[in-house]
Amino acid sequence: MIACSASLIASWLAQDQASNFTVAYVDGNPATIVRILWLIPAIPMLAAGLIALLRQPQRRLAAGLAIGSLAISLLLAIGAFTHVLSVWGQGGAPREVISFNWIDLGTTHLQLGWILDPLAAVMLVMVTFVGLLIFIYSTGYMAHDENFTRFFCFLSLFAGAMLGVIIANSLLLLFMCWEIVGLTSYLLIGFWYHKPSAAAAAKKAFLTTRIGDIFFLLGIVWLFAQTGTLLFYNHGAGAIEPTALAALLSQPAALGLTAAGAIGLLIFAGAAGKSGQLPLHVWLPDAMEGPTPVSALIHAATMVAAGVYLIARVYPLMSAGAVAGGSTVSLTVVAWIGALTALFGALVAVAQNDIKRILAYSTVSQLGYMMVGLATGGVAVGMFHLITHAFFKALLFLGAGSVIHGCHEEQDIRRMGGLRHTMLVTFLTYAVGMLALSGFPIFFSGFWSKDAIIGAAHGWPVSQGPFVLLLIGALLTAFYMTRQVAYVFLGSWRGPEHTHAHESPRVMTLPLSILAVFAVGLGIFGTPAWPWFTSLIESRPLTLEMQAFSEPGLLPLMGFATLLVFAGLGAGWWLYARKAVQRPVSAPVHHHTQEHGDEPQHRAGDLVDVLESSSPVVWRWLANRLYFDELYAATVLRWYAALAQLSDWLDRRVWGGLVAGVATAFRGLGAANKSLDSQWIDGGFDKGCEELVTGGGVLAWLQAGRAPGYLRMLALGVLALVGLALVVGTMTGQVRL
Amino acid sequence: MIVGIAFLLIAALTIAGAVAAAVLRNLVHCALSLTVTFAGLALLYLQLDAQFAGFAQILVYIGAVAILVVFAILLTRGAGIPEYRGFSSGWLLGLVIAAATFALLAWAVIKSLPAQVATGAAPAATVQSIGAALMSSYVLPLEIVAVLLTVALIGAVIVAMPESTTPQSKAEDGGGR
Amino acid sequence: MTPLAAFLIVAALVFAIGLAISLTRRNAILVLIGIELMLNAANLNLIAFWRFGPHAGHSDGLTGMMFAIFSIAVAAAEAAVGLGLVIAYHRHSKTTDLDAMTRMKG
Amino acid sequence: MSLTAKLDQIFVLLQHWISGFFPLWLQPAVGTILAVIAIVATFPGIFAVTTVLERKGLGRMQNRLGPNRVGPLGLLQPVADGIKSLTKEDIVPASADAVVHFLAPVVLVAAIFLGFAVLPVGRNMVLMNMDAGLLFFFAIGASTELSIFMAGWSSRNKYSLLGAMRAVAQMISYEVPLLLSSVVAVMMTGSLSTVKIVEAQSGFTGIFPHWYVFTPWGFAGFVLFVIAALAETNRSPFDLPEGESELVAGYFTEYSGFKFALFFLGEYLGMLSIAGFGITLFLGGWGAPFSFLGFVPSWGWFFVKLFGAIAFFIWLRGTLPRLRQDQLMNFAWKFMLPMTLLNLLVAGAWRFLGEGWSRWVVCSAVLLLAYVLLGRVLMRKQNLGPRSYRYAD
Repeated sequence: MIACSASLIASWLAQDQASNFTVAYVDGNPATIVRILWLIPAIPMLAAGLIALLRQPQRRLAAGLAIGSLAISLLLAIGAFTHVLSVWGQGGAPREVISFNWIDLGTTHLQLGWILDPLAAVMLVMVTFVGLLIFIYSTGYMAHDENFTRFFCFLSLFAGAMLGVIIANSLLLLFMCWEIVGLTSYLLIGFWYHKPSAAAAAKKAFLTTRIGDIFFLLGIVWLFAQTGTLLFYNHGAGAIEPTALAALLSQPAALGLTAAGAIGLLIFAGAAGKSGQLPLHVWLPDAMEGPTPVSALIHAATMVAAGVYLIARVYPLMSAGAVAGGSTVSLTVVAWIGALTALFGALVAVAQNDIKRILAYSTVSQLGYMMVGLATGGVAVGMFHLITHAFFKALLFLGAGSVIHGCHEEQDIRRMGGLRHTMLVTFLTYAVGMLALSGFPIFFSGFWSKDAIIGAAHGWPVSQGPFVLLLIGALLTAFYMTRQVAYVFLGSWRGPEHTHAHESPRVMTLPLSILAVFAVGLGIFGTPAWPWFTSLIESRPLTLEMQAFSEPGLLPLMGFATLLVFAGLGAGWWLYARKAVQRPVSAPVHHHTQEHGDEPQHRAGDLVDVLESSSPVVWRWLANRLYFDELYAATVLRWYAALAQLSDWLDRRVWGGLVAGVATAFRGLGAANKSLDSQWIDGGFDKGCEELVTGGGVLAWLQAGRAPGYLRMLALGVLALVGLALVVGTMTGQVRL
Repeated sequence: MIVGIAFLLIAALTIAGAVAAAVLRNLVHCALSLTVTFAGLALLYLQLDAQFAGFAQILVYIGAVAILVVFAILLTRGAGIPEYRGFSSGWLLGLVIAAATFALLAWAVIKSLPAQVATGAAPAATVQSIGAALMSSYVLPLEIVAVLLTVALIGAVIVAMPESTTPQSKAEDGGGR
Repeated sequence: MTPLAAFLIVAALVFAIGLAISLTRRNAILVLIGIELMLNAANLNLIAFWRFGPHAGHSDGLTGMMFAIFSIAVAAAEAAVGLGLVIAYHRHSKTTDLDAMTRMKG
Repeated sequence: MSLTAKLDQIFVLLQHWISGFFPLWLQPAVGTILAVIAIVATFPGIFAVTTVLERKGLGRMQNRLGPNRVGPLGLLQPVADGIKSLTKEDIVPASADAVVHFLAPVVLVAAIFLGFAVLPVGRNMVLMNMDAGLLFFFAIGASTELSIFMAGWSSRNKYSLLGAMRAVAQMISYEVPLLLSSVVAVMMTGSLSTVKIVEAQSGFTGIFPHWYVFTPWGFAGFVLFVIAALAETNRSPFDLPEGESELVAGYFTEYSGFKFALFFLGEYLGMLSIAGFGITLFLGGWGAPFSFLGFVPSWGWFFVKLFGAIAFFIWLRGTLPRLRQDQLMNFAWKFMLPMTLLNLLVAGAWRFLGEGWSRWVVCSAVLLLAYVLLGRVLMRKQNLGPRSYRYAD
């Protein structure tokens, strides 16, 4: 073999082969930054590979590799961002793609490629920056874990894959990286695999997202079948550029959908799976079993945002054929599901007691906001909330991690309290994050982004339903965040007496502070007066007009939203903070609340929530997440189990039984025969009986699990098939004998 | 004429080797006669102007597969005294099936082919052209075969290795589950 | 030049013998040997048809040869894995006798 | 044609002259037969010379005279040996597998003789100028392993079997680097035909020839090839298979008389053929070492180089101690294989870096670096201190 392949290499080198790597540029040749854009995902992946080779003791090296690689990526991303800014500053529409043939199968070329446009640039900077902070933070958080290097290997791999998703210009490349991201998410949720709950959560996350991804893949294949390319933009020949879209619109699919609509819905199913939209949201809260930095990075800031980013990326496809002021089917679906998710998440978050679980549900709800923003207000609105949310939700999660770290791995907010004394930095930064999340007016970024979404939903021509849902969601958001903060930081320490909380190390608090600054500061980029972000994304010239505020309906809406926020904060304060939540009389036995989905059942000395005492029924429903898991367990899982049982039964009883039955029948026949003729007719029948007995023996022996028997049957079958083929062929004249 | 005689000799050699492999009792003898068959087939390839394939056949089968078989025989204690019963129970059926297969194939061949197919000039199958084809139009199969060989190599090693159940590996298994 | 039919007949004979080996012998290694023989017969067919085929002489007339080469490679892999399996089985229950391999009896 | 050219082509002319006596349709066959006869006559002759050379050389290295009785300076020693081995009784162990025991040496020698068929010993002096000549040589070389196994297995002797197993394992694992190291020459020539490879090296810059050994990849390939060749022919320091101190004589322990002589012949012929191929691949085959020495006939150059190689082999045998089995395998898989693979890449880089001094620097640097690193890795924590003899002193 070696000789063959070697000589093949030889003869290949001998006659100069032109490689079929064709680079297609959109305009002239792109800037160097665009050419080396692939380095941004490549470097962290390389780092992951290197870290995988390290041994456990080499912690510093591992962390150094991961952080260093991501820092380089961050620099490159900033370079790309400035490039985009400069192009935009010159009034151009910055969109540069590089694509190359990946596989040539006959005439069909599978093309991959990467793209640099405002959308990608902004996401790149956000992911690399937040990721870098979280990497630094995790060096402190995971310091005492014995699988330190493995953790950073997975983290870097995730970062690389996520950046790949961002810069992908080909739906295929995007899908590949998308799957790697899913894999790393699985690995990291199950990072502490010795915890059964963690293993189960990892499996759940993987399978649930798989459901979405199957539809996504279908969509991809369909799109390829329709347009013949998977590139997004390919100077006019891309899959989501006008020519292809026109073709897709003219193509009718089932249920009165156009092909564009159907594909859009399929892709949205994938997005819903990744970013926890309503039917497929179940995995996200359980994902909190992973280490907290993971929850912050993957399940709050970046990965779950990938779904939103995907919708934003294929927005032209989703909105294809929308009449002016109208909406398309897919966008309507997105809007409604997003709104429902937003409300659902907010509702459930009210009744959770696990600090990370509350944040998880708030993430679900915020993702719903983003979807609505995309569907009703266009790319910019949704993306702006994505960016701001990434910062303050990462901040909140890291704060929660710091709290958990400080409270000795305690996650139940009922056993915390009074931490504002002991963990001051965490408290302040957490408060900033909480205000930003609940949309405290003017000063916090959350206000502007969320307000933009609400405004867009208000202006949505199709229906006012999402608008109302979002408003209720906003109210609830403010409420549950206040509740959480009151539980955790206000009041007095309710943990076991002998313990006391302590502030986390500097390496953990520093990222918190930086994130807090951004959680506040980002707001100014998205004010209606100075819509910097929007005009960047849509690459329109930027103008500062103050009269934007005075346009009809804007200020009243803002005021109303603000009112709701204040109402939520006030209610929370009234219920939980007005008189501090006190330690229950009997001291709680200190054990972890890791097994998931068990908040409602009480353990000795857990204090009863105010709402719970007031309206237990509603509380139970909320605390059990509206029994979604139970519903799935009762329906889907049970069907699967039944199916498996059925096939097993068939295999054991029917087929096996058949053979055994025949065999025994023959045996019995033979035996009867034998006895009969032993009494009646002398040995004339002996032969026949023996034949029958051996026949029964043969039939039983067929199933005896012996290879030669199987081989013979196999050969017989092949023989029969060949003969059949010959005969039929001769009859039909395809084989001339 | 000479070619015809050569062909007959080679074919006889090949068939003889195969038959010997089928009937001999001693496993090593079977393996050795198998290599005779391989060599005969390689010669047939050469007669069909398929130099590269012929040499590849020798290199792979005689150089690697035969050695592998012999090693396997020695490792499974098969090399000692010949087995008392070399044929599996109900071998007759197998023989019948084989004979039927041959009859069917031969019948099809003889019936379907004119005795003399017009033989064109020997196709240009220089190593150069083969390499070029492999690297241009057959590159995907080549890659796949490369992957397959790697996988087979690793897989064979792992399968044939004695299982080592250290606590470490145990822990890993637990993790995987 | 030898007629195509002759090669085909030889191939058929080798195939049949290989089949006979793998159907009648008891030793697992011999069964693998038989399978190898069958693969070789197939290769011979491929090359014979390549030689006599209509494409002979063209630049793209390499298909049969290619098939043969690839199947040689695949056969090598198959032999390696199969023998590895046999050895592993022999380690577990000290036999390579197919008639004795009745673990799978349902 | 000129005298030098005549001298160069003298054997070819001779062949044509003799075959001229035969009818036209027989001439090619006769020519081939003549060439075969020439090969079968020449190389065993060289073998005979080699044996006496080796014994004398080793003797000199070990401060003794070596054979010096038979004929002048003991030069007729091989004749005496030949007669002795022919007249000796041919013993076959009672329990041995007679047929295989007889076939083994025959197969070995036949296969090795086949190998010479594609060896160009001079301009226009090759038996078969095959398009896939090198592949042919390696295929044949691969088939010798089987004969060695036959010898070891058939003679029902644990020493023989162990020796055969060692030999086969060693040959298989060193065949890989042997192939890969010779592939670089193929890559550069763009052909597997030995004749083409030699012709590709026949040019000169100034007075220096274009031998592949004078390039970084060529040099590395040559060194690797020589090491692998030593192992492939079971020469010292890789002569474990017949390590007399451990296994009496390896796989031909049970052989005597003429069969033993055949094995002996086979070993040396294998050495000659592989040396010849090393020369063909890297040392410019029958090319002259300097442009102004072109008048010497090409076959002369080939045989000069061949004897040089033989002398080198003898020298090594007299110098180096024997390896241990594990060292052997480690060396094969942990050093030779990576180096050869890297050498392939370097050769490719050399081809595509284009003319100029840069490729010299790059390729040499890469190879040196890999050599140093791999050497480190190989040498790590295997204490190669002075041996401690448990039972001596």
